[in-house]
Amino acid sequence: MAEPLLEAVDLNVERGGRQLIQDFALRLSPGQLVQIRGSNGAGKTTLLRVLSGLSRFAYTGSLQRTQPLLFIGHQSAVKTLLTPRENLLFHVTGEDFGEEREIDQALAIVGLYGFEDVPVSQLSAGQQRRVNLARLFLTDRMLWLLDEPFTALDQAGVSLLEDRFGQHLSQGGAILMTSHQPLRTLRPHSEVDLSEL
Amino acid sequence: MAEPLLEAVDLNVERGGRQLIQDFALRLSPGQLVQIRGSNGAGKTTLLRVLSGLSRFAYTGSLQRTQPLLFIGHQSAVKTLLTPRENLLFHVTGEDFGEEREIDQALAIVGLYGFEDVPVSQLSAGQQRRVNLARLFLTDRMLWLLDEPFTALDQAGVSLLEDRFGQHLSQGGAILMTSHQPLRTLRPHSEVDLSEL
Amino acid sequence: MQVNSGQQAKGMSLPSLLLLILRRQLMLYARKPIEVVQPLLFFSLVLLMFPLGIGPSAERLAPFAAGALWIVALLANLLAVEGIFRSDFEDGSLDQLLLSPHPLYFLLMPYLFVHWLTTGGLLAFCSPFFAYGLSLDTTGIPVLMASLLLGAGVMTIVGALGAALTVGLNRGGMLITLLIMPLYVPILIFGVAGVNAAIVGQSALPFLSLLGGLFFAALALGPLAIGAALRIGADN
Amino acid sequence: MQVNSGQQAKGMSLPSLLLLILRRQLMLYARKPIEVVQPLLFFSLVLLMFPLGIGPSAERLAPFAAGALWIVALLANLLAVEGIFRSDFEDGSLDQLLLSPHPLYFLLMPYLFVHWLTTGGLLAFCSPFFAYGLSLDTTGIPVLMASLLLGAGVMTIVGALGAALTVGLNRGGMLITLLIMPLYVPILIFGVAGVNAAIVGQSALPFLSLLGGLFFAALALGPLAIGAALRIGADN
Amino acid sequence: MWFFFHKLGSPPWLFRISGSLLRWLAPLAIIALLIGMSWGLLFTSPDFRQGNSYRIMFIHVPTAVVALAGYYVMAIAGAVSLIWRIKMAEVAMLAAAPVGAALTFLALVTGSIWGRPTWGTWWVWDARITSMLILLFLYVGVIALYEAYDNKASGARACAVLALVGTVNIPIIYKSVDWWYSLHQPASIKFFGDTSIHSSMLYPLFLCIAAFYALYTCALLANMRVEIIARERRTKWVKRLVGEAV
Ligand code: HEM
Ligand SMILES: Nc1ncnc2c1ncn2[C@@H]1O[C@H](COP(=O)(O)OP(=O)(O)OP(=O)(O)O)[C@@H](O)[C@H]1O
Ligand SMILES: Nc1ncnc2c1ncn2[C@@H]1O[C@H](COP(=O)(O)OP(=O)(O)OP(=O)(O)O)[C@@H](O)[C@H]1O
Ligand SMILES: [Mg+2]
Ligand SMILES: [Mg+2]
Repeated sequence: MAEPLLEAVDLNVERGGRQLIQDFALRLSPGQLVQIRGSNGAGKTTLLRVLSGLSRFAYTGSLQRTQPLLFIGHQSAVKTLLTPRENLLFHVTGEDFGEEREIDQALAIVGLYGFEDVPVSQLSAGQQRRVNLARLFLTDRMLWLLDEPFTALDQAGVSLLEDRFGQHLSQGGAILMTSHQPLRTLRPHSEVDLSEL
Repeated sequence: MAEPLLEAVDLNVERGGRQLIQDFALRLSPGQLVQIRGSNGAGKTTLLRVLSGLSRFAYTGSLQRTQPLLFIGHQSAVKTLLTPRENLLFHVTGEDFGEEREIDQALAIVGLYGFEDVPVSQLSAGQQRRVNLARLFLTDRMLWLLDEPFTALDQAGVSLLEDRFGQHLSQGGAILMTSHQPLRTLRPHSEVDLSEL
Repeated sequence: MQVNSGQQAKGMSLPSLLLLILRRQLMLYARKPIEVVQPLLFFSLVLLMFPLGIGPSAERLAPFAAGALWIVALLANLLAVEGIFRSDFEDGSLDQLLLSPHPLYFLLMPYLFVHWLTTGGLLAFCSPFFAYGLSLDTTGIPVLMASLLLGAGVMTIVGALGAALTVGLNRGGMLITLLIMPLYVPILIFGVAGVNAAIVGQSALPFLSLLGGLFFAALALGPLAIGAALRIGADN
Repeated sequence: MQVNSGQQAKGMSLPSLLLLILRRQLMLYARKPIEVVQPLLFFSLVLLMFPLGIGPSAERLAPFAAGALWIVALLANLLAVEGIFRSDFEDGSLDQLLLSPHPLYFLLMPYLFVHWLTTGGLLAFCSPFFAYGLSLDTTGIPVLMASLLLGAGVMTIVGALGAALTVGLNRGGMLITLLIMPLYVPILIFGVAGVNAAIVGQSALPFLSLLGGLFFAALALGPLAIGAALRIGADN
Repeated sequence: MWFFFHKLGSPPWLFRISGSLLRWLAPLAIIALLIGMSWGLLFTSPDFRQGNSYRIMFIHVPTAVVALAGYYVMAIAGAVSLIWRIKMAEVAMLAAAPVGAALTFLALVTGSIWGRPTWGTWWVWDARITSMLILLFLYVGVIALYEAYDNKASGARACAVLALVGTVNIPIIYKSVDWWYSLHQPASIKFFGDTSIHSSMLYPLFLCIAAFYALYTCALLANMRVEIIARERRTKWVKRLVGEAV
């Protein structure tokens, strides 16, 4: 079987003096979607930030990533002073989003056609979120870590995203995501419930 | 029938040069729950802000409110520097939340028992949201305008909130809310779909 | 399940609400004990730059003492005032404030007061020490304190208006703010001129009364303008 | 449905990414007219204070001009540096930056450069006018500009470190001042000394080379410390 | 060597050792101080220029000297904690900050008290005074930064970075300030000038300095012990310790 994109062995995470995650192990291979569930405050975001490498000091255990990953967190990482197009043109992640043409295409896919040049501060909550999600249609990263990707999205937006997830998996990508509502069309390869840990 | 808590007649709202809402009429009486639906960018938030009186210049039409209302928007209106208890003690809305005892009770109800004195910046997204929602268990306002109250909440949180809604309606309150996922237990008195307008 | 008694209540009285907001602002300002002394350290640090830049000897420092203290007041004001409504706007608290049934004019007072207190007010109260360190002629100190207190008041209101105009990140507001900022100039000039007058033995009264006039005018009209600006910002 | 070709791509080369971030920072800066004007306004406002303090006569102003200009440059830097990473932290862009596969050391350069350009650079280029206003001996002006450019570079890097250390705690400029001001001291001293040396006809080279040394040392090591501080802040 | 480092890294060991160290160092410090003070204050002749006011030197000078050394203790501890990830070094750094700040403050106060009779003013922008003031700000900066963090682990790391940067800068600051002062040849008073301290004052002064070093060490260790207990409160050995105590 293909070597995993992400591997964690006996991970222990402590936050604010509380042991959130104990002896956690995960092996994420190409084509796999793993969904993390758990009540508010269970530790999903913390876990994702540890696995992504953003949180370097909060954990003990071994962690392996073979390549740069894509992380989308609670904050939309969108600059409200810029327009959607500018936000995708002038990103800081180092992905190659290609030319303006591709970017406009992606914006059209996420339903922002006609809003390319409107300052993001004048977009609705969901639209702001979509600006960020357009990145999923442009990125070349294979490993995705998504924290509540469906927040503020309407029904259409959710299924659009799920379709994209399916395509990404079929292209050999891997997804680790948290969500409070169950997926509609996709079946996760495995589920992790942090409340039980 | 009881005189309405909120009444709007041929409301027209324009935003960023686009006519979002046309000849909109609404009559919200005690005990009624009205749900506003619509795709991202349809104008739900805009409508709520107009009806609440926060947006004074964006609309034409007649609007009547008989008493101060409670509004919860996309932002959680919580100060991350303060603790949950302080957030409810030192609020700016002018509601009477009563003593520290009641506030701690409310925090316990929304599942923040033990977090009363933790700075909100150290709470999870859903927990921060819950701090704000604790207000619903303390307020004396009858008319509630809620914009996506379920965001970032886990399943348990959603049903807790729905129970509270039911109780509020039975006490003669009225609720106007937006939500992307349909309600579970409650049946809205009527639904407004802005996409169709 | 509801904690309070369910029946219609009338909310909170204005005075108690003001007290609440006052405590809130103070707490947000100094969450931890050490943050109470931070402004004092800030003042002394900025003032330290003057001997280092101009020279240690009294006769070099003295003429700048008044100006230096006023510059610190201005700096403290500019550093803090931009954020006076920012976080409340970003986290939605501002909406809640605007929805309160009480008149906005009064609700803004705690905001302004705390900002004034932690910039000019505090500086004025410890200005004698700083004045000593900068070897300002002692005859100037009372005038210095008075002018700082009044001037900081005007600066607070002017700055808050600018902050309110820009809070919704709308361009128009920013441009208007650029028109407002020059209002700082007369304040500083009157303040420093007053102190110098007192030192050379002339009466500082005209300058102080000018500042006083500005202050009360600002206090009477400023909050109205600020409130209007905030409503516009919230609508944007 | 995916717009790009699906196959494994290797992302963007470091130089083009740096260019991208540079344009981004410049654009964000340009979208806020306030930020463009505030340092200059502050500069001129504060320089107004000095003639007030000691009277407009040239021979009295001249000896203090260098010190005055330098103090103001320092304060203007202080005023601006607090926000260098703030918004990126709050909207999550900072996380994205930290996750980029390229070395953080280089990714920080555009941030530092734009800040340097918009504070020190800007002030250096306008300083001749202000110097003239303070009747600084013209022989000092080239040295003034050079020292401001170098000094602003060091101040930018030191200030950015302070901003990075405090990015996680949404706190205003007071704490940052306390952290970085002591480190500004040598810069101020060398800068002023250099200009004064030039005026009295001595060589300013030793001072400029001292500033240059500080600058390159800061440039070599500073970004490492800033990067480390940002990672700590992001983990908070 | 590594073994020793490892030991240093272990809280219980450090706690025990520091305890026994304190047990004899503290009395020693007190005694040395008492001797030095009484010697300096009672058995030395008045200064020909300053009369008796100079006697405050026996507090002022030691505090000033030790405060300076204290910053390096703090900074080096911070560096070690960053480089070798030794938690106890972190503890030492955090414990050193308030002690050093207090000493610096004392030096400033005693100095300005001394200044009143000596030059008839409480404050002068002398080189040493100025750099002492800056040192105080550096100390308070570390304390304030740590206090500002809710997440203490991150706060400690941030302080270590700051302290490290501080070490690099302290010599530069001192040199620059000294030399800024010499540039401006001060008009009025001469300070720390050719007043050669008479040896009869020198010996008690050295004794006082030694005593203050000892006191500093005691305060540092005591502070560290508090921090260690606070950090390790959930561990078995602390619980056992408390059990014994109760
Ligand atoms: C770097 C920190 C300092 C050190 C190492 C230090 C050390 C000393 C020493 C060794 C003396 C005796 C020298 C002599 O009598 O010639 C002295 C005297 C004195 N110090 Fe300090 N001191 C420091 C900071 C201060 C500060 C901060 C002040 C005042 C705020 C101060 C005020 C004085 C005064 C007034 C004297 C007597 C001067 C005289 O005898 O003419 N010193 N100090
Ligand atoms: N400040 C503003 N200025 C101008 N136009 C705006 C502003 N805010 C929103 N709009 C526009 O108004 C429309 C409706 O926005 P609104 O936030 O009401 O949508 P929404 O129904 O709440 O969407 P969502 O489900 O994403 O919250 C959007 O198309 C948006 O572009
Ligand atoms: N910066 C922090 N410092 C200390 N403790 C924190 C911090 N952030 C979160 N925590 C604690 O860690 C726990 C998990 O937080 P986390 O954000 O991972 O929860 P979550 O599973 O993402 O919840 P949600 O579904 O609400 O997003 C919470 O109990 C919170 O109190
Ligand atoms: Mg989360
Ligand atoms: Mg909305």
